[in-house]
Amino acid sequence: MTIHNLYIFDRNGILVYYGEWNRKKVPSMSKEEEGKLVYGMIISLRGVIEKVSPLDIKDNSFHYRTSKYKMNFWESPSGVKFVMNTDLNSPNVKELLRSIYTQVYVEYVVKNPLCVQGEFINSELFAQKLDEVIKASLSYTSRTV
Amino acid sequence: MVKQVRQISGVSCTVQLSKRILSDRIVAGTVRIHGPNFFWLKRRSQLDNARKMSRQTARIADPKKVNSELFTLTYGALVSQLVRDYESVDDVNKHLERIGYNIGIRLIEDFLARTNFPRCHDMRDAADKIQQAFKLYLGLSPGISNWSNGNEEFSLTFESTPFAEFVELPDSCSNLKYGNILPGVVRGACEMVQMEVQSWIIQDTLKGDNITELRIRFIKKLEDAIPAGED
Amino acid sequence: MAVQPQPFSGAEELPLELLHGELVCSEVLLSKDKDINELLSKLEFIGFSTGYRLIERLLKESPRFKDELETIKFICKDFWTAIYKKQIDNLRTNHQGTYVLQDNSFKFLSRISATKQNLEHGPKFLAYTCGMVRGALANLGIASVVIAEVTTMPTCRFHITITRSV
Amino acid sequence: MAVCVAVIGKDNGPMYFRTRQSGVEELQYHFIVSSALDIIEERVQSSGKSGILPGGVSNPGALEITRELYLGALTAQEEYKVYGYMTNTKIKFVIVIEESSTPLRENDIRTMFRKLHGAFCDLMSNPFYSPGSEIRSKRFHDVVNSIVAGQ
Repeated sequence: MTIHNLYIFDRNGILVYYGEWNRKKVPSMSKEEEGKLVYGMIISLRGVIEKVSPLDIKDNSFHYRTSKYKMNFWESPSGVKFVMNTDLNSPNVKELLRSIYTQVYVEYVVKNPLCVQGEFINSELFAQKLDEVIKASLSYTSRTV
Repeated sequence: MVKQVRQISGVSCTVQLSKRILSDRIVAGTVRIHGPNFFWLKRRSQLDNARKMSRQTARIADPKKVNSELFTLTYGALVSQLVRDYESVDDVNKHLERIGYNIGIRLIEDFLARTNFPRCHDMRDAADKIQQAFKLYLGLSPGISNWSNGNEEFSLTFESTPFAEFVELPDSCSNLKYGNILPGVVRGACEMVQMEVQSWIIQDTLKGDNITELRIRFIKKLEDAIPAGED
Repeated sequence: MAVQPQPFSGAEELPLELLHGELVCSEVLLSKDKDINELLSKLEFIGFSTGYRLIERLLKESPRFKDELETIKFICKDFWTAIYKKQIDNLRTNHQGTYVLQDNSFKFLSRISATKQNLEHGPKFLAYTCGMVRGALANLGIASVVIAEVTTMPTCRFHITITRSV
Repeated sequence: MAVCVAVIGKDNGPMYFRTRQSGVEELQYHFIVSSALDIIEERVQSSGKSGILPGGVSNPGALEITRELYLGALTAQEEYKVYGYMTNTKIKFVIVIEESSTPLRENDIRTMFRKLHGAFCDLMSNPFYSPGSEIRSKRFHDVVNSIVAGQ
């Protein structure tokens, strides 16, 4: 499995973190613009998904796939949104995104008094812990898949 | 010394005089009453035993209780600091609520991460979860009561004001809402799960009421932020 | 899937951690001219008052201390464990009234990056605890000066200098 | 029966003084308490470093008196007994017991002190109480009342 990149948006739709691990194409726009584009897309997409859904179930996660990559979305009940791009071989990363929220975001952003809500997460410790979780998930899957 | 004091009579001067005697002691040093031999013998043996017992160290009885006491004392020190810092008690009340709000918006994330609860679907559900949160973080079990007709307003009731079990308000602080951090926490936490609520204290054991009652009213559901450039 | 869920614990510790974060980082204790030294002294005093009152409760059932060293050891072990759920990692003394307590993973620094920029914030995160130690000792009859330094986060050292022991 | 309850601060000044009856006899209790302080000081000093003494006569059991907060009976006269207690923070409690037809047991005295100490800890935990100042708390007063009333 390959994880390309990860966007984290706060409940107001502001891009508060971006990380990449294996992104091959250099983006043609700034991080902010790209963030707005991604956020706009997932919100619209979710709106459509809910409207056309044949089931009366609201889910806080979905993914779509192209022939080359997969975009995964998971939202915490508090409205923090995680968007992760992976390759097509990747299993469902919903649980991974959830554990990034519970073990990294809550522990090193929410409980860090220096991190202010709505501001970009400027913490090396957070980045480091996030990297550990991502890497752990990769080695785990490469052994089992 | 005994005789000296006993010679003085009359109630009005006695207390003051005695106080002076007691505090003079610091200056005067100690006065030995017993015979010196008895005293030294006893002291020596005590010292000897104290050496033997030196490995026996102090122990703190209940670490879990220490958590809540530590919070209670720190909060108390903060409130009395704010009372000194701000001229108006109303300002102190506002600051306490604000501190609570800031704590609430962080606390709720931990609560959601821990419990894996989804968003609340109505106020009944919210009341139940707020009650669970009190149990989890503070070891308190507030009651839920006084629902309004439309189920949009309810009360949390406490036997006494949380964090205030040792507090006796001075007369100068009769308008102080000592526990005002709580409505702030509730407001902050609810806002993070898309519920705008109003919360305030309507009964307070510190003010002589039988219970402490926190009122919570649903205002509106908050919607997700719409991306720029869309309807 | 990939990550083993961590067992959650210590919910009862979180309210104090968040309250402390508020005191340190919000503006509630800041004076109008945002004087950092005044903030530090207020944090220290809140700690002092807390430590002074807390030690009264903690030692309600305990036998009397033998001497100063035993008191400091109590601070390093039981007092620290009660508050931070761990002991002080290293205690050194010159036997002339100076003690250095080292905590290798100080709780209030454990969520913060070890960047140079954050090192400036260090004193704010230590002031409350300095005050707490000074307050506890003061009530036990040991007047002291407590200062702290951060070397690399989350390691920090508390220097206790006894000024007068009863 | 307890006829006098006193709390004496670190500086040996009284923080709280309660006698069963006010009036002329109050002065007498002030004096009794004041003398009791000397004995308390003697008993607890040997547990500190300052009490280094020559020789080594040993008397097992005496230690209890020093390291324990409860100091036991300090003096005994025909009409009353004086008991002492010192907290780790050097606050002294003195209770004067009037000899009566039903003598109090040691355990009853300990219970009184434990109750008093508990009330004192709670008082100290009130953020609006300034440590060392005169005790005016109603709650504390109520506890002392219950001790004096023998409840």
